[in-house]
Amino acid sequence: MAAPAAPPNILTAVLGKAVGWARTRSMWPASFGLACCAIEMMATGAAHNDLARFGMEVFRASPRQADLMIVAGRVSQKMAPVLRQVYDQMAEPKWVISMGACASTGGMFNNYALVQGVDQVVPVDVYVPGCPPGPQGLIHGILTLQNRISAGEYAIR
Amino acid sequence: MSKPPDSVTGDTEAPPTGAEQAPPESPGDQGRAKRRVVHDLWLSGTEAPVDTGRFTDEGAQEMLLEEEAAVLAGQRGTLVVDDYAAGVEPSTEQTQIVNMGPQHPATHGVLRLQVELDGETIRRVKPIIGYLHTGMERTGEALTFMQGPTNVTRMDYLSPFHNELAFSLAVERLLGLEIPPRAQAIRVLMTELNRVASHLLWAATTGLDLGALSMMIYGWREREAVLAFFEKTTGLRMNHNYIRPGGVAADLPDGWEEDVAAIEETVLAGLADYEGLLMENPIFIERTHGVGVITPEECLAYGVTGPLARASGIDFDLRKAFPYSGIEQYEFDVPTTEHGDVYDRFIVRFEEIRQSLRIARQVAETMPLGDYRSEDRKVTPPPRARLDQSMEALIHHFKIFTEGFKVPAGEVYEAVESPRGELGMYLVSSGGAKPWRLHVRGPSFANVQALPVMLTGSLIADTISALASVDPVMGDVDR
Amino acid sequence: MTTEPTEIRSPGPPYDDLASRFDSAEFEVSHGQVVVRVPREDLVGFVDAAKDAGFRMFIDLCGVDYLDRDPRFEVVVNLLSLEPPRRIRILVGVPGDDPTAPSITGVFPGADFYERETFDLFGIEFEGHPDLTRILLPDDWVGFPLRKDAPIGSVPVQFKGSNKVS
Amino acid sequence: MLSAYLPIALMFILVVGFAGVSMVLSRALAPHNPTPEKLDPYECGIVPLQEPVQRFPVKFYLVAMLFVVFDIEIVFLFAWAARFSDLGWYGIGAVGIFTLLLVETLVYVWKRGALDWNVPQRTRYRQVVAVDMSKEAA
Repeated sequence: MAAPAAPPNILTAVLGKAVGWARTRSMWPASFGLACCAIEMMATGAAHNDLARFGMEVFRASPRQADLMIVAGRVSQKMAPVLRQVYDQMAEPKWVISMGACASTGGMFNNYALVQGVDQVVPVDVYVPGCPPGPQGLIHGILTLQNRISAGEYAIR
Repeated sequence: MSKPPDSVTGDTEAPPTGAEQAPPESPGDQGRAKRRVVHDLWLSGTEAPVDTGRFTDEGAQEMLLEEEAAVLAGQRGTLVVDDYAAGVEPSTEQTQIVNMGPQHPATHGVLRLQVELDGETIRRVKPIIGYLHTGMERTGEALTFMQGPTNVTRMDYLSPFHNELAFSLAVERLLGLEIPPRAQAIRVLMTELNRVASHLLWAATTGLDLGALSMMIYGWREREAVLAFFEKTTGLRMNHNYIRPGGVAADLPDGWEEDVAAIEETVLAGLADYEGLLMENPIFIERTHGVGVITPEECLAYGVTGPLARASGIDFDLRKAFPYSGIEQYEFDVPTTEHGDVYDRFIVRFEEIRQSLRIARQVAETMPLGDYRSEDRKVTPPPRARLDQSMEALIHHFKIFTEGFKVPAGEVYEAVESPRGELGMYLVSSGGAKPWRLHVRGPSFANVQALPVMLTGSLIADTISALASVDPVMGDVDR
Repeated sequence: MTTEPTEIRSPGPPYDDLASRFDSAEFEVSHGQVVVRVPREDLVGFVDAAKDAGFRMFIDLCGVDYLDRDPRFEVVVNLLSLEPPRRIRILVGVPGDDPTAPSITGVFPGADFYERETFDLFGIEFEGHPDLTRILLPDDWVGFPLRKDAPIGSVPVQFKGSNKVS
Repeated sequence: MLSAYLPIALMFILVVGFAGVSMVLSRALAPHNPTPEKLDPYECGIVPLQEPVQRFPVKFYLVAMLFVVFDIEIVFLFAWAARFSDLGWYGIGAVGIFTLLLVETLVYVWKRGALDWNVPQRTRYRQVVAVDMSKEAA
């Protein structure tokens, strides 16, 4: 992981805030649409309730150019290593939103096939509840993440 | 080609896949050990607990450089000999095997296509699926019949109503339950509007794949109108759990006729825009004519149904052949075209949107009055108000929601025409409150299997449009 | 619209013709649908005859585990004839100790994925299948999850008394 | 005479300056953490097992060369376009001969078939159209 941030001091406080602010203004999500939540993620990206207001309307397919991974849908045992590989190939600073009940806790499918909670594979920053969470729910999750980043909580990434 | 699984561990020894075989412990063994362990949580910001990234190799399921003739024919899609299968002559160039893998913008979900490329042209294709396998058929056996629709509706997440309808029809046929006409009409209305919403999403994402970005914005704009009506009626935009064995969960909200009329007006206006935008556009025509062709014989052999089969000239629609839920009283026609390429699939699906809207209008005009679920209180819970008046209603309510209603033993196969083809439910009941076996025949499962037929010999750009025109929904494929 | 050759060879509806040619097949009607129970050896022959008799579209093939019934497993094949629209469901008993069945990919190439899925989830091997490997589960998976004696594999949930899921 | 070159020099400094500053700033501020997974080629999430093939079919190099030929042609046209009005007919004559030569190479290349990516799949469609797709052909 990135080197731990220096303790906040008067000299870099403003720079830290500026960096935190800059990082949230245009976070490009890596399109990791898996199941039903992916449909709601696309609906959030489309015209009606628009992600372009936060500078996030372009879903980068390749992890190299993505800052935020929205795990939208149920993660099966076969998909977990792929998810981990894509997460590893993303450049720091990177964040993860676990969208929906299936991604956060395995949801209603407590059986052999699903990874019960994607936080066993990647570190999750914001969990969005719902099955599937509506576009408003996802946008609320994104805003929560942005506020915490610009407040400097995740600056160490 | 792959050695049969040895009887004790049932583990198929992965044949050498071009990479040097790891000494005694193949990645598969480590993978199994690592996967079954429930790892502790990885708190954000801390050191990574374990390295699971290395085990994406699927051993025997992957494509090999040299394959036997039978497997090669399957991957080249030349199994069905009909009069216009163009033979793909083996090239002398050095080819490479590339992954259009699980995380890919154009595979409409987590479908992994292994393609052997000769420059830009595709020599053979092997679809690898299972990346969204949720064990739903196993979960179906653990839930009662009452809870079944919640599990089933998450399979084909673009047409949840069709899943629920197929499940409910199968259970009702086993029960021999009569459904009041109003419930049947509501079911037809909801499934046809669901077909419109699913085709709109398909048009949006396929347009996006072909480069028509505005198509994505338009498609979703109309779809939101339909989803608003679904949310108003069922309470949810998706995964509604609205069509249940015995009828529907709630009656239509008042003023629903105006909503359906408004939907029809916006969607028809939108449809005129799409056809103006796409159908005469020379670039679009060049990108879709003669791409992803599948012939009627291949549709029959591979079990490809729905708009794909109708675009190849097979005039077959389950709503006409095996009418269900009272759909035979509405007239609509079944669009078919001849050439079976991507352009024809656009024609067929746009026409199907018009026909579904036509059915919705007829349902709105002739909606019968009466109860929206069957009177048999063994299956459908009594109205809430009755609970504190009659002891019997309380007992029925209690029994239905605790152990669920019992379905007589037997097996039945019930199919509905989903936007992607024939969605069938094979339900075996052992007389208990939970299904003994629930097999779902997903239309996309057969359509994805026919991909080698459509993609072999075409360019990569054609693959994107052909794959988008098949409209595979991975929840339907992997279940 | 796929019309067949004009003269339909079987006099009566295709079922009687099939019944006459395969005396080992027992026909029954369950819930208004024609179901045929065929011994394992005649499966490929019967499917071929059904294809000639008009059931030209392959629809579905799946496995069922009846656990304590004598032929423990069952392979269910679903065929469809387009014109006149008719279905037929073929049931094949497969004993538990020798879970193998003949593969019908020779007659219908569409059965390839379905047979791999049935092998993957039930462990029923199909002889003659070109590439019988797992399809839905990771390749190094041990065990066949849809068998009745396989655990559902659920993770115990934190709150008390919740892990009664079998 | 020297002052004529001042705007170009200023422009050059600005360009190099902007590029340099953005390179240095991103190098200094952004976290730099090359893990082995990041250095692997990205294959849609699959861990690559074998090295990707380096040799590409000759068609790709052919297209590259054709591009270079016609691109240089445009570069030469720039010089003529800058002084278009002064050169008058003499200029048009010279450029005309030059362009005619290149059009001749374009026709030659087109006839030899270097431009079409012979796609067998499309022949299948022509057969479909040629065969009278009436009902009994299905």
